[in-house]
Amino acid sequence: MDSVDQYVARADALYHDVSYRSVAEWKTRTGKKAAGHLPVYAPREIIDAAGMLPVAMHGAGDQVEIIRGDAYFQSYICQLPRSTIELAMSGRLDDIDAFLFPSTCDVIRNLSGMWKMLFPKKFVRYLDLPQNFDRKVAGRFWAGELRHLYADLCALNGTTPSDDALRLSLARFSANRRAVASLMALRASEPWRAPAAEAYLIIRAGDVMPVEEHTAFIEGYLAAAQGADRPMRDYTRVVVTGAFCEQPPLELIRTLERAGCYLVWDDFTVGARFLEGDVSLAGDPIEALAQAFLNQSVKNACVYEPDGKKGEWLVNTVRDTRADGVVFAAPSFCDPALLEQPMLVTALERAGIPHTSFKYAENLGQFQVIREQAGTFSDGLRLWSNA
Amino acid sequence: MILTIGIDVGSSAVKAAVVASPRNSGRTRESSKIVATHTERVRRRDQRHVIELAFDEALKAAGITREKLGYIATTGEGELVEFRTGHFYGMTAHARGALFLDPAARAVVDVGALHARAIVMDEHARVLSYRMTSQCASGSGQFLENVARYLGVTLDEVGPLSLTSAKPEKVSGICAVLAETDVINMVSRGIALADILKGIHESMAGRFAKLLKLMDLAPGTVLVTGGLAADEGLTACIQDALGKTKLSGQTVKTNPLSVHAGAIGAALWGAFRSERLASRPTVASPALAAV
Amino acid sequence: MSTEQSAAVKEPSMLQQKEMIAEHFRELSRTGETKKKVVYTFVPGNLTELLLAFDVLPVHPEINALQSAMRQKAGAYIGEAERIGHSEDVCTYVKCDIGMKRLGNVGPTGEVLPKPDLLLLSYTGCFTFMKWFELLRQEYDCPVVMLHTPYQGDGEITPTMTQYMVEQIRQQVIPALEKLTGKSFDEERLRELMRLSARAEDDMVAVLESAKHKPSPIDAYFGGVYYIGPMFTAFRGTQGAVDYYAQLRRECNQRIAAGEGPITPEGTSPKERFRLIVEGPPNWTHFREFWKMFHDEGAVVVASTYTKVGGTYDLGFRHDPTNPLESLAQYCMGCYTNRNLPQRLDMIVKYADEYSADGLLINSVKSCNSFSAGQLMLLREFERRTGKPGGFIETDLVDARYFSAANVKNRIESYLQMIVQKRTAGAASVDLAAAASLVRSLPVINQGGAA
Amino acid sequence: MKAWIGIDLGSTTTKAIFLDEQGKELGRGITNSRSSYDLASRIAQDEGRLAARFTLLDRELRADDELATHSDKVRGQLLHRFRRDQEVVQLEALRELVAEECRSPRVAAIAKPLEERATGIVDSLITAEKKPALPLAGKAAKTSDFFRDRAASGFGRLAEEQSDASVKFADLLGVFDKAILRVENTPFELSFDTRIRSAIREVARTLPDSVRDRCIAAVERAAAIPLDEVRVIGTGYGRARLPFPKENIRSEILCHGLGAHAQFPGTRTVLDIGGQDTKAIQVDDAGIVTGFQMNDRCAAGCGRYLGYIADEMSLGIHELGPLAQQSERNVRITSTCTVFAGAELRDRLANGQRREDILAGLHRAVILRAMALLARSGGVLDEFTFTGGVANNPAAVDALMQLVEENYGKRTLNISAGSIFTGALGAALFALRADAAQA
Ligand SMILES: Nc1ncnc2c1ncn2[C@@H]1O[C@H](COP(=O)(O)OP(=O)(O)O)[C@@H](O)[C@H]1O
Ligand SMILES: Nc1ncnc2c1ncn2[C@@H]1O[C@H](COP(=O)(O)OP(=O)(O)O)[C@@H](O)[C@H]1O
Ligand code: SF4
Ligand code: SF4
Ligand code: SF4
Repeated sequence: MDSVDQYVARADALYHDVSYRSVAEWKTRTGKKAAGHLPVYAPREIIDAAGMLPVAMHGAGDQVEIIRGDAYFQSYICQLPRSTIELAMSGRLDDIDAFLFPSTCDVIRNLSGMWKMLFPKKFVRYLDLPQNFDRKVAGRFWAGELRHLYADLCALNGTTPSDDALRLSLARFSANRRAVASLMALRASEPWRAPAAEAYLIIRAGDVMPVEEHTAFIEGYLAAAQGADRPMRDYTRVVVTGAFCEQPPLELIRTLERAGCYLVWDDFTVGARFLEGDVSLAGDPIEALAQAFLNQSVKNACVYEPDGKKGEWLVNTVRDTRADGVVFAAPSFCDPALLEQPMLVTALERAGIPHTSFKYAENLGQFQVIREQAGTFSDGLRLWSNA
Repeated sequence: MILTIGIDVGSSAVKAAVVASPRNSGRTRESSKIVATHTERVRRRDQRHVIELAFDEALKAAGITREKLGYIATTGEGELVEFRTGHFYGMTAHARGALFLDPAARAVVDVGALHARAIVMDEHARVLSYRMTSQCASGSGQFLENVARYLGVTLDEVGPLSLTSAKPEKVSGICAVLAETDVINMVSRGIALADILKGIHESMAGRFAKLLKLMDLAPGTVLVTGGLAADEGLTACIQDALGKTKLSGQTVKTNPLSVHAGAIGAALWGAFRSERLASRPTVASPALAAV
Repeated sequence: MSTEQSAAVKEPSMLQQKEMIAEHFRELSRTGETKKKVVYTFVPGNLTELLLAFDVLPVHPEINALQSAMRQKAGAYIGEAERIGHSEDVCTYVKCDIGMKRLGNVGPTGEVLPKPDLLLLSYTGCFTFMKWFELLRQEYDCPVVMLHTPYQGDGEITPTMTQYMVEQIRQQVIPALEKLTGKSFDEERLRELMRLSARAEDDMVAVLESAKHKPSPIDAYFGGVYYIGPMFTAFRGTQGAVDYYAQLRRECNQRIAAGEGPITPEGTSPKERFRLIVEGPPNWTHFREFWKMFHDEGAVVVASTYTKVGGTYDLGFRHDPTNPLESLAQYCMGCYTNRNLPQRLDMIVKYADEYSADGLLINSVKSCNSFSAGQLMLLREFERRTGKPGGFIETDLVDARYFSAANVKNRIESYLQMIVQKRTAGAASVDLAAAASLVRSLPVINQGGAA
Repeated sequence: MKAWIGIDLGSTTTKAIFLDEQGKELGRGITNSRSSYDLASRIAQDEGRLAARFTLLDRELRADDELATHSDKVRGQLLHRFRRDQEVVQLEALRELVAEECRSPRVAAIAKPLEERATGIVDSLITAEKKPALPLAGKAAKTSDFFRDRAASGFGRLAEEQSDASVKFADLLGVFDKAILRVENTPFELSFDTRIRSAIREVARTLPDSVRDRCIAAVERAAAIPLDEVRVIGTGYGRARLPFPKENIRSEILCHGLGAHAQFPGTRTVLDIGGQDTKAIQVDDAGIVTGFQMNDRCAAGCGRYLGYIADEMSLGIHELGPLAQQSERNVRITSTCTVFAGAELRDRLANGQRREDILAGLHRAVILRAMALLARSGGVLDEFTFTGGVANNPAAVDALMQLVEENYGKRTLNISAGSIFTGALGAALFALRADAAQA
């Protein structure tokens, strides 16, 4: 068995591989194509079933200098699309053959149009996730879109569409979600065993790893982490939310923990666990995937909430993970996350749950202010607890 | 009695305060006494060296030696203090210090060299909420300092001058740099220094009032802390600005020791924690863990 | 899209519009007695005819927001929204609306607006709409019906998309309205309303296209927002709108005949020196000042994209009574911000040619990602495809903090001077060349790089 | 002699250029914009006029073959005297005002020692200035163009040495800041006419007998040529505040484009980094602007940013670049808020990073901002001209060269020694063209 450090080193290397070399290697090995998608949710099962490597693209963090990317976006637009364009313009996305843009927000939506103009030779598809959650009306629409996407990706990759391939993928991703859920459960119960930044990297490795490999990877890490000797500290337990699309820099995650906060739940890379539980393998697999989106998806700012119980889900998460409070961490200028926040705050206040908030950018380099805020928040919970 | 020291490492000055507290006073600290304080401006010197200086000077002023200290508490950029016992974050410390300086204080406006923040607290110095100016430096002490230099006014004069102004000149613009040009423009239009300075104070105060207004502020004292607390022109403008918002029942005050509020607060929390630690020695606090 | 006409000259159409709007607000203020139901909905992809077929009164929060800005109330509203936790970074329309609600919901006429009985979430071309009504749902605790308009991601409307829309309208929106009003759906009535819509639409297109004349009789941006007002809001499908557009069209024809330019708040435009296309919504807090910057330079906007947010009638769409629900679906999906970026570019490029424009000026507003994300690329591609110069300014919709008059003026002036310089290029370059070779006496301290 | 004038009233500096009928430069002047726009444009014009006189003088000398061989020396010495006199006059004024400030009740407690030290410092500056070291052409250490900066860096250094517990550094700086402001707001008339006549007699003594009288006569002639200032065109940030009719005002974008084109006709892309704005401009082969981008309302990453850094380190702005060039390792700077620059510097110094490396990182950060604008305006085409004050900064130039090459491949980078005057030159050319077009 590998040690924790070995798992983390491997994940760290993949995280820093902004040129997607591992994707190129996979393509050479398999002779197949790769399809990238932007955050948050994309039906990765469809990509996998078409025999392609699904690649989750989460911007470039603080790892590339943004020069050309800034040429495309005004200062009041978040960082993610800039770094994504920067990666593309500098040839780092050349190995990605197809690009999917889910309907996360208008920035990503418009980026799909820009992509069509910038890279006319690539396969570009905007994925209009249903915002109407009616099982029949939206189910028919979404299944239709998925079917269309599946056929097109198969054609691109030279594979034959098949229900069996789809079912196999559904099963693989369900298994992967179970593994991710175990890791999240460990964070919730014994957060000192899997530090936030580490767990983050392990999950992020799934951005570029074939799904079955990633599942095994998480399981291996979990086994190693459970055995590692790590002291428990007098930290506050917090839930972090708002960071589902543009990702916080690693250093920010570390800063939060160093300032005395255990992250017992977060929505970093929530796309990887957007569906909760297994997708049914009975009946038509595309229908099943479409219905899973309508009935089993998490609550997130990037989708409409039809039942009007805004925030209840967050309150329950706080309760389930026995968190002391909530940290809202959203990318600057992220409309979905920031517009959602006041509604969630209302729910938290009703439930008497303390919270704090700040904004970040993926390439943020200075953490003093955030450390001060997170620190004051945890100071407050620590100095005033009766422990 | 236990003696503790608080060291507030700022970007422009290091502040230190030695405090004596009776034993077992829990979170209430009314009977603690400030033994000595010291400020050391950083001014192009190595910050670690300045920290040592401030620490030594404060001890000297208190007439004690290092061994007598029950807790060395830091706040601000406390990571630089290798010999600390524990760290408290800025707002925690400022709230505690402010309440000690003025028991009626329910809110703090802390204006330092680079940041400004507004803190609302309860009667036990518990931080209820806070707002900070963002990553942008407009309305910070540094900005005022720069403008003062161009106007040829020393910091000590800024406040008194501003108080004499009857028709402050409105400073527009969000950016501190562009505001500087604004100021130059004003000089060129022959606007009196006092009016310019008061205009800047008003714009800063408006910003702080806005921060305060963003929170539910109970009646009581709003204590101005940090380096700019020494600027009575600014304080007056904050009072005015608060009056203009729909808030009511607040009095804006400063204290001669305002600049040391962070250091004092840290020292007080240090005394509290040292007792806690003495009773439960196994629990590592985050700051201790980081040492 | 405003109700306040501040132009010095008042033409009959202006008075007519003013009266229509005043009447609408009067009716809104009387819902207590009339028991008419009120539905809040958005301008892009609005189902006005359907609402009118059920005799409900529509309220458009965007319009309230922009009018608050014109009446200089937006600052306080936005401040209130930020106080209750809204971020500085997000769309100011939303904040302005939420703030207005929190501070008493006083509408543009000074009367309190009625609460919504239903929120018709026509989610067309803008993600923020969804959050906006989620917020309003929390404020008013009232039902919401979602109408998800699929985006033209691939630049086309597919049968799946249309089917999705029609099913939503038939199976969700109509039942919700039936439940709300206790009336059953009267398809004949809807057809009749749509027939009227199409008539007014013909006239409106004629008005917008009159800008092809030189000089243009209208300003298709600043003036344009008034012209589209009735069509984009509560009046499409009414006889009032039909009359208004017929009158407006007559006035345009008169100005064309007289060789006159547009009417602006500063009076009739001076000589038309520049013909521009403008992309992006206007700034409302400094609307008049902004317009004046154009007026002073003799710059007339001959085509704009903002006047297409509530429908792209000039591209040929008309409400079609023979196929009412499909037609409504097509209408929603065709709105400007529901078109993908390549389609938007094609439209602008086409305008440049058809309206003999000198160039494209983009007013990029901080609030609106739907419009703004990608505008820099539109600018570049426009220049590449037409060879005409593009200009870029940044403001906001209703947040005065983001309107720097000096900055905007500087950029507009520089842009227009650039156009002039381009025009007069031929003649002047000769003497410049002579001068230039001499001026090179300034020493060069560094010359590296390519051989 | 007819002259056409362009004035670029920048946020930081004000520049004037005088052109003759053929579009040849007669003279240029530059001053701080800080105090007052009207005054700034007056001083820049005075300076330009003075320089124009020297150009005319040069022409007179060169017209005579024998005199021509001496012209550089004569001109150099005269100019040096002029400059020295100017400097001394200003320093003396400064001394007087410093003394006056020391007597203010504000500093009553330390009035005496303060005055002694403060005036002492200025005295040493005067003495140093008066040292009759003759200018060594080309070799003279590069100093700032502005009296304020020169005086501040000299005063600051001495004040640091001479402050202690009784008279603190801040006290000395306080009186200086007050006094310099008043000096800056006083125009110093150094009329060419009156001074040149006495100066030339001294300088002529060093010339061979054969040319002495002819030289004096040439100087007299140059002094007597009437200068007819036909048209002044203004541009720059403060242009709207100039008392000019609208037709004599041009956007600084056009001026920078035209100015850059005039200096380097192959120019296609122009980058101008000034005090508080940055512009990326594309021009065609006739110098016509085809596209441009400017920074928005935030002044992050402009020249002022470097100014704050220089202040923070008590350096002249011109000393910053050379220091940064000694960097060995790249430090990544993240905050580009101009106001935070000083703090970031302090922070990093405290973390033990080398001053040179930090400075290099700061310069790179400035250029990175510019790269984004360049990309936005359409990229960097060949040839590429860098203008504005920051083009004087060699470390900024290095960073620019490197980043341009990394992102666009090799480009010819043009930088003229007069890069800061590019906008004024463009304006002057517009002035000339306006009349040429009418003629
Ligand atoms: N007497 C004074 N009057 C006004 N402002 C002052 C005075 N003394 C110091 N300051 C300001 O206080 C700031 C330093 O405040 P401080 O709270 O110590 O900041 P930090 O903690 O960031 O170092 C300086 O920027 C300076 O402008
Ligand atoms: N000699 C010099 N060496 C290095 N930098 C300089 C020099 N002179 C000016 N600068 C820089 O140029 C900036 C001013 O540029 P300038 O083009 O004059 O701006 P503006 O036109 O806005 O006044 C200053 O902020 C400074 O950073
Ligand atoms: S960070 Fe937010 S605004 Fe930016 S692309 Fe992602 S969801 Fe959209
Ligand atoms: S606006 Fe001005 S003060 Fe704010 S970040 Fe930019 S440069 Fe700094
Ligand atoms: S984001 Fe744009 S389209 Fe959406 S509500 Fe705001 S202004 Fe309107």
